[in-house]
Amino acid sequence: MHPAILLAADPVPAAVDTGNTAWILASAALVLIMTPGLAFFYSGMVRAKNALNMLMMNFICLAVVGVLWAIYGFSWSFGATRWSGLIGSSANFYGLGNPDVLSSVWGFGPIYKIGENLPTGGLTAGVPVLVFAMFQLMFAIITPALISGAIADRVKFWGWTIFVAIWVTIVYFPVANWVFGTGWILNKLKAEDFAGGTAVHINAGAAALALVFVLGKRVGWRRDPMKPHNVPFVLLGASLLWFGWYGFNAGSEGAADGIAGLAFTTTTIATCAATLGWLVVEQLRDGKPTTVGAASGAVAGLVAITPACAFVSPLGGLAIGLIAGMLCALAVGLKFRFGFDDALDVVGVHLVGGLTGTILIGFFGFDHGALAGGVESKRGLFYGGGLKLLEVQVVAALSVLVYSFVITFVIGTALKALGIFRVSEETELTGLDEIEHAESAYSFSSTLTGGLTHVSGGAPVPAERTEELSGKGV
Amino acid sequence: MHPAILLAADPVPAAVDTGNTAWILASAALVLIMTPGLAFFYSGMVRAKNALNMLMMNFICLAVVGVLWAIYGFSWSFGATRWSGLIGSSANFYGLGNPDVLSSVWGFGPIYKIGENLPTGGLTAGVPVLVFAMFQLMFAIITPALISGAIADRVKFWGWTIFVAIWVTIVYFPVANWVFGTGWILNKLKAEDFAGGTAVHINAGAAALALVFVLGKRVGWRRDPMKPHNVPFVLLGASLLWFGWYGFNAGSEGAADGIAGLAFTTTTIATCAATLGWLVVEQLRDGKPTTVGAASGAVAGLVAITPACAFVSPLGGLAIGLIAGMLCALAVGLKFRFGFDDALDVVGVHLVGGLTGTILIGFFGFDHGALAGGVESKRGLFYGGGLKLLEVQVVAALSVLVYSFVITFVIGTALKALGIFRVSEETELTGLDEIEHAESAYSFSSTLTGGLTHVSGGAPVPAERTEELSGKGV
Amino acid sequence: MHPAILLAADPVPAAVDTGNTAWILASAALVLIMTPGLAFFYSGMVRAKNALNMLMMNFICLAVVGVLWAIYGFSWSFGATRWSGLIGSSANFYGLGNPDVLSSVWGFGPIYKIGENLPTGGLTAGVPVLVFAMFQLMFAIITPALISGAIADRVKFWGWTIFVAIWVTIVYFPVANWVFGTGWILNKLKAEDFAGGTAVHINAGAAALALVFVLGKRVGWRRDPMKPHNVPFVLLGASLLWFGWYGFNAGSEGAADGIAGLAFTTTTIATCAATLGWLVVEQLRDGKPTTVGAASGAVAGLVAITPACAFVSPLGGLAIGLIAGMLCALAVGLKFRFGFDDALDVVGVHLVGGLTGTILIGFFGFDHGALAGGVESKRGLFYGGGLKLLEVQVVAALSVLVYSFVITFVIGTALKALGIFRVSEETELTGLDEIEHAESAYSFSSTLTGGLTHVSGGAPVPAERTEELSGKGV
Amino acid sequence: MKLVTAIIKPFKLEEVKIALENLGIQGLTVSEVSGFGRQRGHTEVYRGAEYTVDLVPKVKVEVLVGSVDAFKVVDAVVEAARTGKIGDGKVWVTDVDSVVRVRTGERDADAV
Amino acid sequence: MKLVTAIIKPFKLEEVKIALENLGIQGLTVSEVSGFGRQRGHTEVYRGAEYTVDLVPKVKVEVLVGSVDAFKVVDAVVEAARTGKIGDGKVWVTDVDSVVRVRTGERDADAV
Amino acid sequence: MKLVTAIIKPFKLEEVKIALENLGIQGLTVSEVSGFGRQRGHTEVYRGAEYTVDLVPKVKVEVLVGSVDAFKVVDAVVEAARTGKIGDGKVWVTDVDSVVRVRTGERDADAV
Ligand SMILES: Nc1ncnc2c1ncn2[C@@H]1O[C@H](COP(=O)(O)OP(=O)(O)O)[C@@H](O)[C@H]1O
Ligand SMILES: Nc1ncnc2c1ncn2[C@@H]1O[C@H](COP(=O)(O)OP(=O)(O)O)[C@@H](O)[C@H]1O
Ligand SMILES: Nc1ncnc2c1ncn2[C@@H]1O[C@H](COP(=O)(O)OP(=O)(O)O)[C@@H](O)[C@H]1O
Repeated sequence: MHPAILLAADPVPAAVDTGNTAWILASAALVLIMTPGLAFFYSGMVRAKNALNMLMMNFICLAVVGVLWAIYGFSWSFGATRWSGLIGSSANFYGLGNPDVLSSVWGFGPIYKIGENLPTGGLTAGVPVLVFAMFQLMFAIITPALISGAIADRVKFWGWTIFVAIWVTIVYFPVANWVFGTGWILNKLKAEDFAGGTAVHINAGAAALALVFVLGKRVGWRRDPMKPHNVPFVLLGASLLWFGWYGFNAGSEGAADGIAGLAFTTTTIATCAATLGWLVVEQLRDGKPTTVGAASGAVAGLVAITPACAFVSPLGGLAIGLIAGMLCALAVGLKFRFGFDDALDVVGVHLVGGLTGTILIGFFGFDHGALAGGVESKRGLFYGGGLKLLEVQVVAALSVLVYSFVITFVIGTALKALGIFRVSEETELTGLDEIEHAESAYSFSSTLTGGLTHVSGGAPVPAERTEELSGKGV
Repeated sequence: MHPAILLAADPVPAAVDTGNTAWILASAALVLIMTPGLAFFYSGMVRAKNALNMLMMNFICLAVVGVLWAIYGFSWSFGATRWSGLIGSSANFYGLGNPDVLSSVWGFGPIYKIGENLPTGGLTAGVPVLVFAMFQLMFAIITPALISGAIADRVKFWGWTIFVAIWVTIVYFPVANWVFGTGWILNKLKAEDFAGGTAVHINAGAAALALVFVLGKRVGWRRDPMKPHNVPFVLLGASLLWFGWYGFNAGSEGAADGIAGLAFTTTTIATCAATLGWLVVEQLRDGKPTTVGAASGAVAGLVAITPACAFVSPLGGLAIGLIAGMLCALAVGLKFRFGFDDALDVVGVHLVGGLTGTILIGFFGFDHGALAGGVESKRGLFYGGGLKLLEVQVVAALSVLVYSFVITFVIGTALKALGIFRVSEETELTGLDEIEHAESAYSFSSTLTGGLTHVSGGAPVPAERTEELSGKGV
Repeated sequence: MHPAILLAADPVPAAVDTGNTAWILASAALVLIMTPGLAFFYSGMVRAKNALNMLMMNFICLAVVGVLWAIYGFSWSFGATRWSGLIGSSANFYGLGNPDVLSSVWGFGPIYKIGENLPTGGLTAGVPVLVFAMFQLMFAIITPALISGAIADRVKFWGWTIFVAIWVTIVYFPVANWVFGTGWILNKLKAEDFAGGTAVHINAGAAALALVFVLGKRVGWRRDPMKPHNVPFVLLGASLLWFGWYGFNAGSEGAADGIAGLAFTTTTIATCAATLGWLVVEQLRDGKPTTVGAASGAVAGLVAITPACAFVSPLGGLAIGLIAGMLCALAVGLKFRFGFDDALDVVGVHLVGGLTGTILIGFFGFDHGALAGGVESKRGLFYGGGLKLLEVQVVAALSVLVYSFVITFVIGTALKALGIFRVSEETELTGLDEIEHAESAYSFSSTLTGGLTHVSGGAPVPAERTEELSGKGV
Repeated sequence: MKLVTAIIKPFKLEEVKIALENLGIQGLTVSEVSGFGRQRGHTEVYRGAEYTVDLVPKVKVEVLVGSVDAFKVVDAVVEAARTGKIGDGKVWVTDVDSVVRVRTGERDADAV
Repeated sequence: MKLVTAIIKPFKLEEVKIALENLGIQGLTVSEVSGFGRQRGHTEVYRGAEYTVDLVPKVKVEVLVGSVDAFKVVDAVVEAARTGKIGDGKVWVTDVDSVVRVRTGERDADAV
Repeated sequence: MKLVTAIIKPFKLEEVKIALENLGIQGLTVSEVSGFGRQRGHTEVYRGAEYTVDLVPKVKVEVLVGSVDAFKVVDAVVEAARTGKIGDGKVWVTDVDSVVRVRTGERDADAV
């Protein structure tokens, strides 16, 4: 997020810039497709019996976060600052400026005009507030979705749904306010995080680590291979992520201009370099470059360049990507060393990658926008800016890491204590698709036959069948 | 479609607005990807033996409608009004303003300049006619494609192709003219349908219902489960639909502005709410939330918000989505009660969802554009507009429903009488992929071996093999 | 590429046009998704045991070409002309204008400003250089990726990676310079190739043919069917290609205007017509229209319209598509007649389709932009332009064809001689996924069990097991 | 006790199941196989070239028979599976030493 | 020599394998099948309509037994595969005339 | 009549089929199985961790033999399937009581 994008509580109307608006509309759609992309990236990596549950853990984030964002999420994230930069709140942002009969009941303030724009100033003028609100919603959706990969194969669906609702409310919305909105990290600490290395990736990665500890290991972890059931889906997901990430990073400029072009460029080059880096590590360590490795490498590069994308040069992006690709390839082995079952390597890729990118800004940082204004501290160590920027970056990264880890640990522990979070061992063995969703992902066989018993509301299932049911069916 | 987008027969050239044009170009591409998205949404739901036929029923709509649109479809839909608002026709729209040697032969009028724009005025200025023509083509493609799901697993491929060609000609092109173009619903009745609740969803849903009656049930319906063979494809399709739908709804503004932002917003929030609504109904009724349900809920929300997306507030969209999601989840059971084999619930989702959205505008309607001009009737019941708007909406919905149902019934009956519409029972049992397309969707097995007999044009198949062929092969 | 898009060595800064920039940013993202689309189009067509290797052959093009492009590729392709139009080079384009500590070491010239734009003039003003550089990178990525389909199932992964690096360096970058940049085909010969019929499709197709000769046939070719293992993936890939191709063709205008709209239109109509054309040929020749045929027909249409998309009328595009679809459907049989194992018909579709489109401009050409300037030679034969344009087109097509074929043949022969290009027969029989990547694409089975032996760096594989490994496992 | 094994056309499975149920058979096991007999596969066209695919998909049905006469079972299967066209399949009978039902540990005739 | 064939619940495969290894069994062949016995399948809900799916996925394990007593093998499998619920499966034993190990050409007892 | 069952490496299927055809065998049934014998599976690396996968994919070939000598068939299969490396497989022969061809109803030797 470019620092210039600040939403005042009562934005001053200005003329729409159709070009910038077109790009942010397109970017919002691009970021939307990242969540299904992530769903396929993750789902392809789990075993066939849990493939749908993994898709659903991601898809439900769309549904839940979208609704909460409309009601209060946008206001908490981008409303006027409250409590010394810890949260936002603007009356006319609740209900997304709802001109509803309800608004008077709820006591919301003046309704803002639909055509209203972001405040003019900087490069971001001329984008209507609702367009910006939708673009930012997509970030709020994918962040909890990222967590799901770490705790694959062992979580009750409705328990996860409740977790997501609580987590975005007390973790994501505040952190987004700090980093993207009116809060302390962007405005007081003045750390650089263009598109969400802290708010999205470190945040999700730290939460993932906390939940892995809360939930424990899967039955058979370390004994069974638990290999991807559909590697093409992993690559399909990675490709949709890469595609959508252009909205994420270049859209974070809030305009279609040269800085958006720079963000697009570093995003591309870092991702290419990270893919190469991961494959080289695999070749050296395991003797073969894998498809899952290529997909993971691309994602690691995308994660690492996210905070830095408009603050480094194209070759700086290349360096960050290469470092992140190699580092994350090594980091995914950590779970075996330390014995935590981070199923799909969310910690290894998003926490490690997010930290890498956020901190490397302290070395490679070269903020063209800020430099034009002569702000020397915006140069990293390699460009003569000294350690100043590095310090600021570390503080921002650790603050989000600690906050997210602690609060997530508490939420997770509470839900587990209530018995609504972890599935039974029998469910794990049978597969979550059958037990949690009464479905199976694939039916290629021609030998599955049967017959209609009754339509909903009709006679109950005969008693003698229900035992087999709980083990295998529905 | 915003009422301000009207194509005069001889548009007045104006300056291109690159921002609006960029958004409509992007929107057209987004709507294009909806048809493959639909193909996967549907194909994943049929049995493996018919997976390719379902893809092909959708893909052929692209091919057929694209060609007809170029020749006369655009002119009939958006040309100057004829026959008191029943059809359009502008000479220079035939062949998409073809500057061809042929144009003189066919007697078409003056060739329009490529850079020519929509008439300035309102929010829609500055988009070249060809860009608008392509955006609208994508609507003409997906509407017949939507029908295919209802009659899955039982239609001859070329028969379907002919049906599509006839149907778009005498059903879609006129109805699009009424609702989006120069025809009576938009310009005389003045009903509100922003992006096609009537012309697309009610139209396709009513046609689906008619064809289900014409074609009858599949062999084994109600006896066999006929479950989805590839649920991840269902969700992939739903995700591509959601993604592309931003072009459909927010692109229908014809510009990148605040109203496009509102359309984007309500589309998102309604879809989220509908997904939740459908899953809750499933949980209460069947005891489990399913992946197919989540995908269907999202589509139901997208369908319902389509006509309303720029005419309601964000929370109004939330309400419409929630109502549509729950209603459609219940509606898909109707086919069992009433005994019609709507294979993939086109009636339950598109007809019911389209009616829901079109009619709820009569309650939640709040047309910012019109209100600015002080047109009181554009408020729905809940905003003090009385029953006026509701009446108009019901008339529009029922007109399209009845016209589409009747004409489709006639076309379908004729094709069936000619023996080119419904496949044989043996084909149904063996699978349409083998019989209609000589293919099978998947070959994961390593035990399928064989050898080259000859290259096309060589010796015929030995007689003794052909019997097995008709049962199992080619 | 519209002739007006020329990058001067030291572009004159101008104001950003946000609308044009938005469209080129979106187009670059669209073209990016084409490479994964191609990967799925190809991967679905190979046998299951080689599915991942095919994906990887494409995905690695992203990684390798992205890095090389940043370092020197963009400069060689779009830098100031050198050696009478044979190559480009501008100091400040190396490292994409890298403001890096390294730049002084390497002696690169002045750093260009990020916000810098393409030179004003014509329709292409106001797009920052980096945005244009990223758009063009995507072309450089997909061109070598296209080649991979011809030599599926038989190439060592790292050997291919090295081939790609060499090939883009000495084939693609120069040819792109000739056709899109400062080189002789665009600027001296003045051939028409809007979006890459020569530089992309003829180039890739000729290289594919050369490699097929170098590498020879697969084990079992002509004996085994080698049918597609996942036809839905073939159609998914074709759909993503179609979707992304709007960026490729309409984005090549460099602006969001009427010519972009024309390119979008002809692209659509040609693709529709080509799909129909291919299916009709299949029906007449084989008795059935296939899904693989529909997908291939669409791609053939997209290929053929690429050079012509802004130089013909919509109905001209329809004609080109129809001709290309039918011609390519017939051309894929050539490999059996002439006995070369072009596995996935890259020659039949891209070389034949590219030639068709490039040469048909000589008949259907009708360059609105040029005609406005009164350049009579830009009319094709059917529009009274005589044979002039046809000749020019043939020279351009053949030049690229011969250059690409010869150089590729040399590179391929060298790599094969080094023993790093073709896999062993045992690898071919077992499958490249297992041997080259230690993976298998799908694990649907519930009977695959096993246990963790050790984490990387631990004990080596017991000797008695390694024999089975080399045959089946790893 | 006997084991009756039948290789049949996939779309005949439903009818075979019904025929077996009418005989009072209480269980069966089904698997997907492919094979060829006198019919020698079928041909397929791909990209204008024609191939024989000699292994045609079939379904294998296995039925353990205790008290019921194995030949009655064979006859029932043969009748239900017949289309009269090539590729209809084979049915054969083998001897079984002993059978155990896993859930109850019952043996032989009781276990079937 | 005998061939022991067991139809078991898929998630019991690992335990059956371990039980067989404890008996010193040196090899086995596994395949995916589906079937029904007295349990007559299970029910599934799809789109609000309930269906019986009468063929439930099972795993078939085949073990050639030479020197070891076939009945010990049967007992071990039965014990390892039992959950006590319906659908636990069947195990049966058939006689084998001769066995050859492909790699070495060894025959019968040596080959197992 | 005999039933010859062979567990072989998947890529040897083509050669085994040809060997059987040379003996005049008129039909066979193939299925996908997995198994282990003395070779005890193989190892795979995933994400830097190494696993044994003890069930290796194999192909099962079943051939009913009437007039032809079952042992000739066994020998032919063994020869065609051999690579000399571990995991080559097993072939065994069992007795068949009776065979019926579904299409014609022919029995036993005629039916094979
Ligand atoms: N000798 C055999 N051994 C094993 N299976 C056989 C044999 N002959 C036929 N089959 C199986 O029976 C199926 C049908 O055989 P087929 O010869 O088509 O029947 P028909 O005798 O009616 O022509 C084959 O696909 C194969 O699976
Ligand atoms: N008569 C039979 N013939 C062949 N297989 C059978 C037979 N009876 C049962 N099976 C197999 O055993 C499995 C379990 O049978 P089931 O009847 O559920 O066991 P139980 O007797 O414990 O209820 C079935 O799914 C089927 O595959
Ligand atoms: N005792 C057995 N019972 C059933 N199948 C077996 C047995 N032993 C081996 N097999 C099958 O034969 C295959 C090859 O066995 P293997 O031991 O590798 O052969 P080799 O004896 O040549 O090493 C195994 O994968 C398994 O499917």
